[in-house]
Amino acid sequence: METDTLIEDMASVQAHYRAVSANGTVSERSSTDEEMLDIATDTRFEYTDLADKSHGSTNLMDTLDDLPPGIGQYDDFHTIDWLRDISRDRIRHRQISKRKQDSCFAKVKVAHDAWSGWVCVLLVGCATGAFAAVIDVGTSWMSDLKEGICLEQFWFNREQCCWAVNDTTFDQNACSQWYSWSHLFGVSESSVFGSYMIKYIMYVLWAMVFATLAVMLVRVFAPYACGSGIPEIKTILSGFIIRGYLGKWTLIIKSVCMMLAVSAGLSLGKEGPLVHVASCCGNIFSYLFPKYGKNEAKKREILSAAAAAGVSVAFGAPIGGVLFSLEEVSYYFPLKTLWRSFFCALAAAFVLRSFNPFGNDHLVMFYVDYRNAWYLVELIPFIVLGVFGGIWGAVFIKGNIRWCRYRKSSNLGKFPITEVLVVTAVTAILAFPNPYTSDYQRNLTDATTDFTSANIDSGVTRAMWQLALALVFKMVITVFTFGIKVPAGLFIPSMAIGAIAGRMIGIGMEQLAYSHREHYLFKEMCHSGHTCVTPGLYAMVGACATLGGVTKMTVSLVVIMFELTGGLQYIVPLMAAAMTAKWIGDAFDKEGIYDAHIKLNGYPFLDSKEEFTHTTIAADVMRPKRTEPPLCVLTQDSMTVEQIEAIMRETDHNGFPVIVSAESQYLVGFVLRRDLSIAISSARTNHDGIVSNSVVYFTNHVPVNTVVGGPEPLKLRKILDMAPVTITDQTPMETVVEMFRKLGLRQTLVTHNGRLLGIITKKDILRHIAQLKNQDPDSILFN
Amino acid sequence: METDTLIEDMASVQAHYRAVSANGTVSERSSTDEEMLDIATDTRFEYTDLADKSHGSTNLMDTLDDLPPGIGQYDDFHTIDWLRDISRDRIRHRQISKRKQDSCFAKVKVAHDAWSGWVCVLLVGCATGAFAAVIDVGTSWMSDLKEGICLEQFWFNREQCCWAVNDTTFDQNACSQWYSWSHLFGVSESSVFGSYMIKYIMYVLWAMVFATLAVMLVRVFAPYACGSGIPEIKTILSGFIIRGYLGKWTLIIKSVCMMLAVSAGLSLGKEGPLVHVASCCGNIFSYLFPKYGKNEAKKREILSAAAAAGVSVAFGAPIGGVLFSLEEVSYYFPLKTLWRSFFCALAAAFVLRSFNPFGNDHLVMFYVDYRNAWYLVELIPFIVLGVFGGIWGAVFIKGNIRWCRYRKSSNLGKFPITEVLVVTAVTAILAFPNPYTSDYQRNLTDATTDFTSANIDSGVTRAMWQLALALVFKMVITVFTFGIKVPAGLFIPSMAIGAIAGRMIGIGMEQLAYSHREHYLFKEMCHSGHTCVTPGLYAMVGACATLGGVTKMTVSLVVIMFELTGGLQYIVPLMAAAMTAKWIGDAFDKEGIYDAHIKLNGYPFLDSKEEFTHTTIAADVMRPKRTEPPLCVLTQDSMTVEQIEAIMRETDHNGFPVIVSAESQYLVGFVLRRDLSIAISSARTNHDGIVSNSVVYFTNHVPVNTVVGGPEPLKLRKILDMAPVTITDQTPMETVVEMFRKLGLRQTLVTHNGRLLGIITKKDILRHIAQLKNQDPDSILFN
Amino acid sequence: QGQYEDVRCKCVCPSVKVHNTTSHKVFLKTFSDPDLCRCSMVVDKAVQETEYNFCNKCECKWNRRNTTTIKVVVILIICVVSLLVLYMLFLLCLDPLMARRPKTYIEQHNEEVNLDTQSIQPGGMLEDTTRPRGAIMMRVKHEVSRVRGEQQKWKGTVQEQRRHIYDRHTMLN
Amino acid sequence: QGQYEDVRCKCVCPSVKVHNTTSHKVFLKTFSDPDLCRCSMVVDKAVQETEYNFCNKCECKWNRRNTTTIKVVVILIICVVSLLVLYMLFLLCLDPLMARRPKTYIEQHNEEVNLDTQSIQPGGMLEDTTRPRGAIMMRVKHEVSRVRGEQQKWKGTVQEQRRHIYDRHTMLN
Repeated sequence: METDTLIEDMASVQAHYRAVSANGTVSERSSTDEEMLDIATDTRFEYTDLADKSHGSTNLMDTLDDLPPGIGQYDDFHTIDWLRDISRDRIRHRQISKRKQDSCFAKVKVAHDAWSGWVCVLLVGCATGAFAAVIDVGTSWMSDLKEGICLEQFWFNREQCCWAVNDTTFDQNACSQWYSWSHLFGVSESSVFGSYMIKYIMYVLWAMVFATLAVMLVRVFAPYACGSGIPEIKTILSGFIIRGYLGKWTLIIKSVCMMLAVSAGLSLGKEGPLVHVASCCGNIFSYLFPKYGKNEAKKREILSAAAAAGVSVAFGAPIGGVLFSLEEVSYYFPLKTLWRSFFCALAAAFVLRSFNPFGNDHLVMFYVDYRNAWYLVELIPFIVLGVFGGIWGAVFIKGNIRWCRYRKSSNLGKFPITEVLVVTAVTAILAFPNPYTSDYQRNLTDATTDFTSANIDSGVTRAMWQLALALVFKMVITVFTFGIKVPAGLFIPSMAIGAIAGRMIGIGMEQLAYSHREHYLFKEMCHSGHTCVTPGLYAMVGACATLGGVTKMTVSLVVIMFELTGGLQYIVPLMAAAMTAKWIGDAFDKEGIYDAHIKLNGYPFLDSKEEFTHTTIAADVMRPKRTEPPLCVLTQDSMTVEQIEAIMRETDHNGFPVIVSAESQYLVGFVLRRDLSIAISSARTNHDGIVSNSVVYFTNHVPVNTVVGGPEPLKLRKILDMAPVTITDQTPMETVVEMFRKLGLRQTLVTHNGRLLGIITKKDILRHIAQLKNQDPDSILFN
Repeated sequence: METDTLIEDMASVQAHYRAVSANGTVSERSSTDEEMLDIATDTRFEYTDLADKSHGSTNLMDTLDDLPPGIGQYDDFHTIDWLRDISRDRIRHRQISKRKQDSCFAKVKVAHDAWSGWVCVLLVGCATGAFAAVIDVGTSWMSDLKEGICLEQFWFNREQCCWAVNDTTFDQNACSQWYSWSHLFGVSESSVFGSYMIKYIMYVLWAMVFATLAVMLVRVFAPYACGSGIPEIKTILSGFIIRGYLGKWTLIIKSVCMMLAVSAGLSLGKEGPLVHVASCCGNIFSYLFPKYGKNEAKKREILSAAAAAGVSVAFGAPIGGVLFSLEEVSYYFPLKTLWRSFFCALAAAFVLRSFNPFGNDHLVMFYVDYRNAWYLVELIPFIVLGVFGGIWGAVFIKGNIRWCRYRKSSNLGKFPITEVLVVTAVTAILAFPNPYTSDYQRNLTDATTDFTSANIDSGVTRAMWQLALALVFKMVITVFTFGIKVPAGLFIPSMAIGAIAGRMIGIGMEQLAYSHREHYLFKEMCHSGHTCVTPGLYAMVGACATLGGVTKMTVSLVVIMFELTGGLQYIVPLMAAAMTAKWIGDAFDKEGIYDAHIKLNGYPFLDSKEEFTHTTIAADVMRPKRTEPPLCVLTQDSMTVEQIEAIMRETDHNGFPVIVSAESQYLVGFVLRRDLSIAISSARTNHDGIVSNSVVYFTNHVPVNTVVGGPEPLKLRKILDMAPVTITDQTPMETVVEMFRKLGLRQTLVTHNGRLLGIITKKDILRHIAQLKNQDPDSILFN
Repeated sequence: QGQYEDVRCKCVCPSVKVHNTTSHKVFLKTFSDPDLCRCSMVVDKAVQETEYNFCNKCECKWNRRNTTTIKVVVILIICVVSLLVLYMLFLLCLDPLMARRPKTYIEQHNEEVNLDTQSIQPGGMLEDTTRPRGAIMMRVKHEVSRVRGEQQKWKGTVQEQRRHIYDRHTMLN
Repeated sequence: QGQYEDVRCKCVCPSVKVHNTTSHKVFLKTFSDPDLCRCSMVVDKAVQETEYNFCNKCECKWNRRNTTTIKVVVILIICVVSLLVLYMLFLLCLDPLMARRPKTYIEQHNEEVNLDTQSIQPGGMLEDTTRPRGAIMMRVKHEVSRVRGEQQKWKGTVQEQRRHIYDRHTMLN
């Protein structure tokens, strides 16, 4: 009896695959196989019954609550089945709303169920905002710790230390309350060399301490916290399971180490990691709501919104965050979660702003408020910046991937801690002397200060030199930094490179315009009292171009930049640059840095934007191939428990198709390995009659005569998926790929005239695509 | 011979369904049906051949260029097959890029092909911008014509007429150069009553003239130009064909009549029609590029971008336009066209701005620039506005749909011209005495003028009265106006209603705050020198709420509003209002006005946002139902031409499944009625051997013995779709609906254990959904 | 005079004369150079001295408009509307009459159609038809029947649309 | 002194003293009332009179910050980092040693674990264990083994992650 209950429980997962066959008149008039007729006749009454039920709520699956653990869950590093999960949720939903009339408590439960999505994203948004605020404060404090300390109130960073000092003028944020290390160690400021050396040494020392802490904490507590996280989150949202990747340890360690890594002065940002942190929050809060916590497909709705919140707090750009989530990371439901993502992103930005510890009255750390106009002739340097961005993006992706591959395959990969320390030391030693690299986010905030047009003087020349050196240094070190085993974002370094390049071009243009003031091209630009050219705008455009080149983002990037500048008037320059960067970059390589890293790691990610342009058909891709042994199948009513166990021992497939019989290979359904093994083992332990030579029946009706004499039959109809997705062998692969992408399939069965020929899994498709691109198909590692 | 060529040509449409069967090892070891073995053996060598071909470009379909007309096209009011069209485009693309090496001209052709999408959307954007500029100028001129004329330079409207008059002060836009009709007719201004009456009469007269012109032009030249157009465009983008709906006559008539209708003072806007105009531009320009013009699925990519451009020029909100296109109208490719839509929207906004005839330095007609802060306590009135918007939206939808249904079914529908004239007369007569309704867009531009807080005086009281009357009048008349047979947009009237309500609440709040200045709630708000409350902001929020309630837009609406106000600081009030409006509205009815109109008209639109929550299965929906006659099928090698023709005469199905034989009903493929009739009729005319009792073969190999003696067989293998999408009868309907939505199917075949049971078409699904909602399933009119 | 110029400088200043509510005063002047658009240049000295720091509270903006565009666009619209109205009147009044007449009027009719279907045809067509040369007559007749056919087709389409919308009410309700 | 206050009024004024480039002068003052944040209130009268209309060119902004938040956040961060570092040192140095010792140290160890796995446990646990009552001992032992088991499980997970990333290089390269 208990077996039956168990099997019934399991069956309720598959609830929609009802144990009823509904035959139309067609099969009635021409059935040749006996079991066909059998089904056709005995289910006739149930069919009419069904038609009635379908109008109201059905009573079929009441046992959802007491599912045995393990059913409906997935193993680590497996792909989820979207359709199955979504229909599981639908059943759960119907079950709850059916009980609506029962009691007041049930009504509250229904309301809670309906609202839980909104409540969850609200919590996620608030948590993300809070984390971002803490990280902001901590980073700025730790960064300044490299240079000195606010002795009286040690928790202030330099700017806050001098916040309300009534000095009449200062250019550098320094005041008497801020003690630099040289000052603290008693080295007088008069000894220029001595104090410089002390500062230098302390700077490098602190950087090394922060970096060591970061890499050690990551290694000891949460190795998954390293890297950017966006490639993995893209993969997870496309329907892949990585257990622990969004756990609480990852959250804590990533938040702490992000601060440490940024404070160490490494050429990395905290935007990618913030997306990871937001996703961790999403995952953790989703466990508060069973609707989301227990259903991998539904959970991804929350994660999708959380990713939007991550970008939203990173840049203070809620709309940009939503579009980023839409364009880059969301996979299965681009539009369904739009409104909720927006709410989440806005809540996060609002919380971050409400904290507002620094007394800025804008949402963002990068807020730039330009009012100067731009002129049509300036589009030329903007497009030049776009070209630079595109080329740099391609070079960076190539270089970084090559370096990462080298790290993966060579001995370098065995010394991750040493690598981080070396990179930190080199960065700190080279960065300190140059004012444009010594300070985090200097390059962007710097973009806001305006020069008025003046002729070249020594200051400008020196600034140009420093900028050029900073550019080269940044470009080289970023290639080696991205991929070391600390939390590392890519947005800020990319933008910094673009901003430096843009500023250089901007200053060049300014000098050009100033010296040719009377030229008809520049005449309109140089009004009296204005600067001819705004180098800050060039920095902005350059940042947009390089970021576009590296990440291959398009609309979301322009919108983020548009929200940063806060005005529609610069949308044309930004778009011109982003577009040029993308086109130039695409000429080298179509994929962005995240896709390249996904490919490097061999994650099973089927890009939904890439077009499949080949004319192969399903028969070319399906397995078994011609040289391989035949497909592993089960028959519906002739195999014994022993045989099935043998098949399961010998193979490692995740599921088995069930066919009518070995003679007529017509597909009946599909059974998952996991369900099958749980069902058989529990039947063997709980049910005495089931022995090794019991016949397993996947049909609805067990012939009576076999039961007499022989061993008791095992009925497994209820774990059979009666509605596997099938295609014919002539289906073009582009249609198959489209189905996998849009329906979120895990596998599809290939038939010809109703007969089962083979199977195509997601991995097969990825291998096929890799093969068509002349890449190694074995680079696809996971299922 | 000619028959064969023709059939080959047609077959190339189906190119991917290659005439090769690839059998895996499974079928080899267990085939029982003979024809199965036949295929399995003779195609063995071709299979290996294929595997090679699949890596490079294949040479299979060279005959694409000389397709006979009619193949690949659709009839009017039919649904398109996305998968088929997209794969047609893929083949065309491969064919062009294969010839790349041949010559320099071919290379240019490849480049042109790659760029044509961008060029096309650029042209569409520019044309849309130009049309919008012309319409803007024309509308403002004609609207002012109701009141007077700029005698010296008749092409100026009132504002432009007094543009540079050095009067020291004026509140009304009036100057000595502007002649009101009473002045022109010699009635002195001193006779107040006389001049008022003259103005009144002229106002009504002009309104009647404009309305008559508009309705007559629409009726005589382009009946499709009436209405809003957005429901139809949504349907078209979801894959429906309405020939002529996006034609050049519609474009011209819609543009002209839009100006006339708005100038007539009717309670309608030009935003919806602008989307229609943009889509017409998209359709017309797509014919310049065969890639888009000849492929209905590809053409919808352009239309999707054009819709974004339409909203972009209507509000000067490019990002909002893109999101509108994404959220509301795009169907099959939400993300693919994102970047191109953005480019199109931006080009349109840029062109519109470059025209800039009126000397405004902003993109938009509705630009509002607030700088005043809002306070947390104000969220209460904002949410009240949201509730108002939600309720009003629900009431409006119900009322308007009921009125439209009455018009459809009663005698009222027989007098469309009279109806327009009556509505115009009523509107004009009632609107003129009230300053808040007499002028188009007065309500919104009015929102920018600020009062400083003052105690209630007679002016404010009178304004409140006028506003209240205007609100009631607008609310009633809009219900009756939307749906009359002139071009009519809904955005402006909705926003006007919300703005009036918002302004009233704003003024109320202001008075409240002013009279309780010292109350702790209001103390912070009433600084010296500031107004306590900004009624303009309330108007904005109110507009957002009502528009949200009526159209059920969410993110795109907030983004449009955000772009109008140009600052992130009001995003929370806007969102609070929009969200409340949507939730309140959803409590009454989930569908927006556009969906309601789609349903009213019975268009075959399968909403991609609505969730299918029932647990019915495919067997419940498929046809034939139990009581119906069996499914019309063809057999693959046993029917004669005569029999097939008889079947085609007797039925009106759009396609027929092909099965192995009447005894074993295994599915072989699907053949379209259109293809079949073309193939048979051309074979009968061009090929002497084909007579009525020729056997039609859908198989690859015709048995030799039948040819001797009997009539020549007709081989139709090549028009057979070998890869129809199939599902099993146990598939839950939510999966089926998901497949129809996401894959853009037209029909799917239902099987059980490989046997064909029935068919489900898009119409069947729509009828099923209507039935589950207890609506009349016969309301779905089109296929 | 100035009010039809393409540039202006507009200064909006608050004037406190009116009871309690601050109504705005507007000053306008025409400047081609946006740099000169300053309160001190626009507002009369006399007014400026009415109050201390009067100019500080003024907002000045320089605008440029495009009168030519307005002119062209408005005239274009008038032309299009007139043409459409004329053709509509023709279709409503003359066409039913002509349908009953014999075929002699075809040429003239064709000219009318030409105007609106915008098919490319040589301008001097009437002269052509009067010349008694067979070949040209043939060509013209061919053209005429083609255009006639197209017009008929278009009329059929519109008729069909009208049936859908006004008679059967199957669309666009 | 003022520099640790939560409000300020900041006026940025251009000063033309420096050769050619306009560097900015900044004036700060603490006001709780934002209405008082005006140039005339912040900048010294003496400075104001150096130039005609000096205040016209200044931009004044009133800011409010939250020093308590900063303080709490920074101290929190320091605590978290110190705790993590201590536990890390424990795991790296003491844990391998302890693995070789007999089981007597389990209780003490458990307390350490408790701190970080954040499982809900009554505070006075050490006292409990010292009391020689069988039932409590049992419960404690049970608890201890449970926590121990959880810690082991967590360690195993981390070990697995480490193997993926640092040894096999299959992820996060």
